Amino acid sequence: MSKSWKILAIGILACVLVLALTPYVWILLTSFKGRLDILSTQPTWFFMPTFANYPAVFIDKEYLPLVFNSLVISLGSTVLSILIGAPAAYVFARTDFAGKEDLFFFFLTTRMAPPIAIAVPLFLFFTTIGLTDTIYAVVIAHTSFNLSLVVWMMRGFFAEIPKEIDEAAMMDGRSKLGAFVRVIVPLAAPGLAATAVLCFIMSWNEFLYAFILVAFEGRPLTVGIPGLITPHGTLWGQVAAVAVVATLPIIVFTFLVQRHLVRGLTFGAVKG
Amino acid sequence: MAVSFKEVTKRFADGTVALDRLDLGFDLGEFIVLLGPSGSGKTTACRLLAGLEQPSSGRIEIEGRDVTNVPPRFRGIGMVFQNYALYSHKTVFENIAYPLRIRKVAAAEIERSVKDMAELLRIAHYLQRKPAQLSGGQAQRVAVARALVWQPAICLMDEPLSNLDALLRLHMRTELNRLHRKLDKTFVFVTHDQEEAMTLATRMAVLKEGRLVQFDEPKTIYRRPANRFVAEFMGRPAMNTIDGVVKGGIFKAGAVACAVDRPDGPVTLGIRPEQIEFMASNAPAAMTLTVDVKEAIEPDTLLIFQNAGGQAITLRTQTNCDAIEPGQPVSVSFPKQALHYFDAATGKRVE
Amino acid sequence: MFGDSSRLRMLITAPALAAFATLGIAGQAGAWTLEEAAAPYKGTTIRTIGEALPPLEAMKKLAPEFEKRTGITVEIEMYEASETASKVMLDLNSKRGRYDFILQQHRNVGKFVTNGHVEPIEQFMTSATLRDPEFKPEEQLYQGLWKEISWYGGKAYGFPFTALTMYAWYRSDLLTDAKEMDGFKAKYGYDLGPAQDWKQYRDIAEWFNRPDQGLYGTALQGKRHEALWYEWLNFLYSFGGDMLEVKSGSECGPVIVNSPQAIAATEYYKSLMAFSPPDTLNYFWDDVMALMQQGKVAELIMWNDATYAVAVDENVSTVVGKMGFDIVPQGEGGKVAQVEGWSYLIPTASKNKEAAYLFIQWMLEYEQQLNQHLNGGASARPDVYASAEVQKLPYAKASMASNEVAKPKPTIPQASEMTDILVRELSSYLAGEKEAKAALDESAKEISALLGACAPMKYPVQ
Amino acid sequence: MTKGTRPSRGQFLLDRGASMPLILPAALLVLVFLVGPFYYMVYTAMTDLSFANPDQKGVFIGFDNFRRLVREDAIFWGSFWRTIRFVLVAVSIEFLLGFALAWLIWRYIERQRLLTTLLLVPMMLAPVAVGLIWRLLLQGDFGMATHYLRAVGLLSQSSAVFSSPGLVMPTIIAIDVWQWTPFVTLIILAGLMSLPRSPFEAATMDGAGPWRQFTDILLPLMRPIIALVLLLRGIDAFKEFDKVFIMTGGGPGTVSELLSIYAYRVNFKTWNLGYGAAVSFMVYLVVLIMCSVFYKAVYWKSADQEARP
Repeated sequence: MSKSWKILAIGILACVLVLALTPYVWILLTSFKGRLDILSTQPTWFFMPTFANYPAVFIDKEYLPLVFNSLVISLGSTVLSILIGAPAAYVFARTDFAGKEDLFFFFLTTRMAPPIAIAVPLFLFFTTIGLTDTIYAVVIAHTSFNLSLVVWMMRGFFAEIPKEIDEAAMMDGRSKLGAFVRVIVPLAAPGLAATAVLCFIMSWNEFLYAFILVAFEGRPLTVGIPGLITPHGTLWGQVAAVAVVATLPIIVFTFLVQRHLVRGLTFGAVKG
Repeated sequence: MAVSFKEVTKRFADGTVALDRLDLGFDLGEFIVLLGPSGSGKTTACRLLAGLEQPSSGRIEIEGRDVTNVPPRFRGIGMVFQNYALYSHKTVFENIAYPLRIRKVAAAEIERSVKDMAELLRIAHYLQRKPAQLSGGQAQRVAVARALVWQPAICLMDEPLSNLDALLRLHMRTELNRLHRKLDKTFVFVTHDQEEAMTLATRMAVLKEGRLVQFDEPKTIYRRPANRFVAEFMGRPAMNTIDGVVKGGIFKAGAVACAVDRPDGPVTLGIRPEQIEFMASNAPAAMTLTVDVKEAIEPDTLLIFQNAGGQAITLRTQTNCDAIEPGQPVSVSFPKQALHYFDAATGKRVE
Repeated sequence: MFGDSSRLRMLITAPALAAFATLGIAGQAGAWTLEEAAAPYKGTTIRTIGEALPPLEAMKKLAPEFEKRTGITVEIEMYEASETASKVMLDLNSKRGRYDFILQQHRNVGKFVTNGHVEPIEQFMTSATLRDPEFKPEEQLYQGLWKEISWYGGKAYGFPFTALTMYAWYRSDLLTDAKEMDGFKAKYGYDLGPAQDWKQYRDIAEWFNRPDQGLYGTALQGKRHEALWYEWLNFLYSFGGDMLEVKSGSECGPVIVNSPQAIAATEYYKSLMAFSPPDTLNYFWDDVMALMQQGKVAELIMWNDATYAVAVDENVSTVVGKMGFDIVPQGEGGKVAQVEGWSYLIPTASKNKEAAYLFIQWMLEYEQQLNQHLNGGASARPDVYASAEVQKLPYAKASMASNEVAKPKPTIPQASEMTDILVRELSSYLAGEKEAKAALDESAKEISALLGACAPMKYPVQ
Repeated sequence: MTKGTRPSRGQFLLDRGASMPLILPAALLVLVFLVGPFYYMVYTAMTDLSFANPDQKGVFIGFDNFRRLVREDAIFWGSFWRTIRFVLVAVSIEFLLGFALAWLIWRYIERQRLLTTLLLVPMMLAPVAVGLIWRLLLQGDFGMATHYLRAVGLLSQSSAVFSSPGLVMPTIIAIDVWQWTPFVTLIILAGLMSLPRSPFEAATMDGAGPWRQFTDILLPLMRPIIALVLLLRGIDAFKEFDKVFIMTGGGPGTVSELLSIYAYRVNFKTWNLGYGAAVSFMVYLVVLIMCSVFYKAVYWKSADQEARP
């Protein structure tokens, strides 16, 4: 491989990176712009930053609790998805039983139904059992659609751990369940973290179920964003501020577990 | 009997029968080796004893207690796995201490037991390392230490040496022998390596296709193989078995002809390579065979003869064979006291 | 206000109104007070939902006063318009009764009433304990407006929350600029001024359309969005067209959306695209308002409730003091305007209907109405418009004039489906996918099929 | 000597038959909250249920909705084929571009972690936010992207992206490519990194050039992962909704009305739930067929092998 090819490759990748990130950088800049700077025909890259957008939306418009709501919903559904999904994934990774692969495929198909189709029936169902407008409803909804993701990813992570580790733990005095909880789960921790982060992101970014199932006071950030598009003008600065706040934690999380994230998604297709 | 398998059968979901009505019993303090080629059911027997698998039928008892359906952790058995199965996220110390921690042993006691065990297995220097930083031999010792640290009555080892290189294997073999003598525990050791089996076992069980073929002391198994399978399995190289016919006290098969104490009829003759003797060509018991291949494994030499009917006969000797070349005829004899006889149809040993 | 038809309906409903009035007077005997009426509901919480608009924000600021007097807590949920509609539909259809009253566009009333989702208001107005004798909607509200947006099938279901309307906005500074006036007269042969008819409107748009100077003649809300439909209605009505040939919004009748007038209006509407900025097919109200705030548009037709942010608020607008407002230009249909009413409605599933009624009644008092109006609402009380403060607003005149001539819109259950069809077809036409006639013919066909036997096509399509 | 004690019944449960209790909660949750509503949807699709029209109370009408949908609904078919085209074009471009980028990173970049993390940013943004970001960037008057597109002559001064019917779908595809190519890149990269060396060395010894090595060895080895990435992207692209809805609402006209947007309109604008369920079901059906074909053809086998080490 010659040096000049390498430089060319780095050049191309740098361009791609710039293209990939510019929109986000622009939103970041926009969140510090006043309305006139935002609406100026000539794109302004340098300007007098204003910090007014953040307090305007988070304090005056009372969007701060929405960050909290987003956190509660996402954390809740992530914990629940992992608690319920990981054991199932473990069974898929370890036990052979009739129709296993069909059941596995069935779990995957649950991702295929368009949310729009499920949303209204789900709303009516939750209303019947009296859970609409509570945070439980959306946590459960997010959990059920995240399950397929957990089962998919964690099956791979568990299959990677030799079966003998479970058995060693059992010989050392653990029960079957104990071996899973005390030994396998800690061993799969990086994969578990990556899966959890992806669940968190899915839930954090989700709009439709959150909109339909959660009450006004419990609505998360995504549901709050359209509220800034008003007949008297879209408050772009505030939209940008919300977008920035809504994405920063995700970027940080992603950075932390990036390697396992990609590995987890490719399990089953890639060996090792 | 400390441990006994009673009519134990294991049938897997796909229909394969891994163990077929196994009956086996042994005492505490023994070093039992389960020996057999792959697919013989030896590992299954070991896992059934561990409780990692449930038998399809039959009973397993430990000290008279039926443990057939008892989970592993209530059986008082330690186990060493072929791939060590160390907990990669824990230090060596924690790996070894783990069974004690589960049993809620006091911290000071854990410290002492782990130290002792590490001392015994010569891994005291590595206690703070992670498994990834250990060599194969070290990892193996950690696995053994973990299996033994909580003083189980029985310690199972499933082909524990097969992932080690040849030298280390020899070394570990000696270590295990030493350990067994010192700890006075029951060891159950699974291997397909007859040499390991011979050196370690107080008694060994030879399995074939899920059935117990012979269970006895190593020297008995070597000296009096219960059937043709055991005979062909044991020894390096394995025993020569020659199908032939006895007529008037003389066994004949191709170029082979020797005096036997057998009635007339077909029989399989067995003789260990090292027990074939060179003989002057004019001696009465001598037969002449043609050398096909010569293999020098100093200080020994293997001479492989091709007998009529395609059966090879191997001779092992310490005599200097420099002068012998392939294609050359050699005169040998089968001493009568070295001969084994097996039923031509069933392969069973006949006296 | 609605000509003969509304007078006719006045006659029909007069006896009912008289009955209300009588009962109201009867209840007056024991000096009614809000505190007393609200006493049984002290400590309850009533909840409502509406689009995040200035009048709702104003209501949110007023509510604590009511809470202080009655001990009834008012919770207000504010969403984006279509989010509001979805939330309300789900709540009503699940009959869970989260909302004690709702604020909805009048074209949804039919849908709610025919499905039994909202309570007739009569029961509360005839209750001596609830009805404030001072509250006389039959006198204090614009009768036509009230009936159009809060009644259905001869029954009242609520009261107007706000009556939005659209009128023409223009840059008075440009229209009075001497140089422009001279140039305009030289080219078009008449004096430059606020457009009175559609020819003038187009001439002005053409005259001021100077993209190289960052100024456009007009700005159309051409995105595939309800905004397009609302804007188009101004043209349709003014050209003498309509969607259905009916007297009131709650009736079903022949489809006339593909009448020659409608086609002419639609074609004229598209012709203005030439003087609208390049991205006009991506605009809805939000975008054109931003353009106005930056002084990039000479004239357009826009909502009254956006006026404050453009004509008054110097923090966000560069054209404060440079704006003029007038009723939309006249065509074959004469002076018309399209009014968009939001009503207070009480769901049948609500558990606190009485408390909700008390709050609505209180909100309709003069003080609250005035406050709301000054903060961007549009009251249904004529006396509010008479106040000096309201008169001072630059758009007061245009607003009132438009209210006077507002035309009814369909409020039948299928109204939103009709809108959806029209938005799609109009957008298709603007995008050049089909001709105006083809788009409107298709609309007529679909609307007729949607409404069934009561709505034959007056201008049949093959 | 530590002796085993006798297990109690509870302990017994912990040890035996533990797999069913472990999988049951997951299966139950999915059954109750996804499959239940799904069957309700399927049932609804066979009724005339409408939240708007009081005459449509949800009477069972068999397959009438489907018949109408398939036989008479030109808009449905328009959006159906538009969606198919969108999926094919967008996913192909994402795949080719993503593969090329992954290959470049694999060959030339040693320290990948920061790069790959930054590349993940577009796909991690909330779809709602992505739609709004691009609406802002491509706004015809003050959009930053519009400005630069005009400056370099890709867009005429007198036009804007979302107002030019011919440009709308290409733009939406470009944005989808922007958002999802990095995802393809990362997955392909993971695949490339896990490739064994020996087949390539063997091929070199056999005299295969770089191109032959690519087509004869690399591509076949990458087959499962290519299938996986096409499958995941295919499903998501077919369900694409938020971005397009916020950016264009399906317009101008119907040029960007994808199936999911049509389904949304029928369900949430006109509240024609019976018919809407039929539309939704068709979306599901197409995705399911797509998946089954892929899964059976490529993934199933390798998953089976994976499960039995």
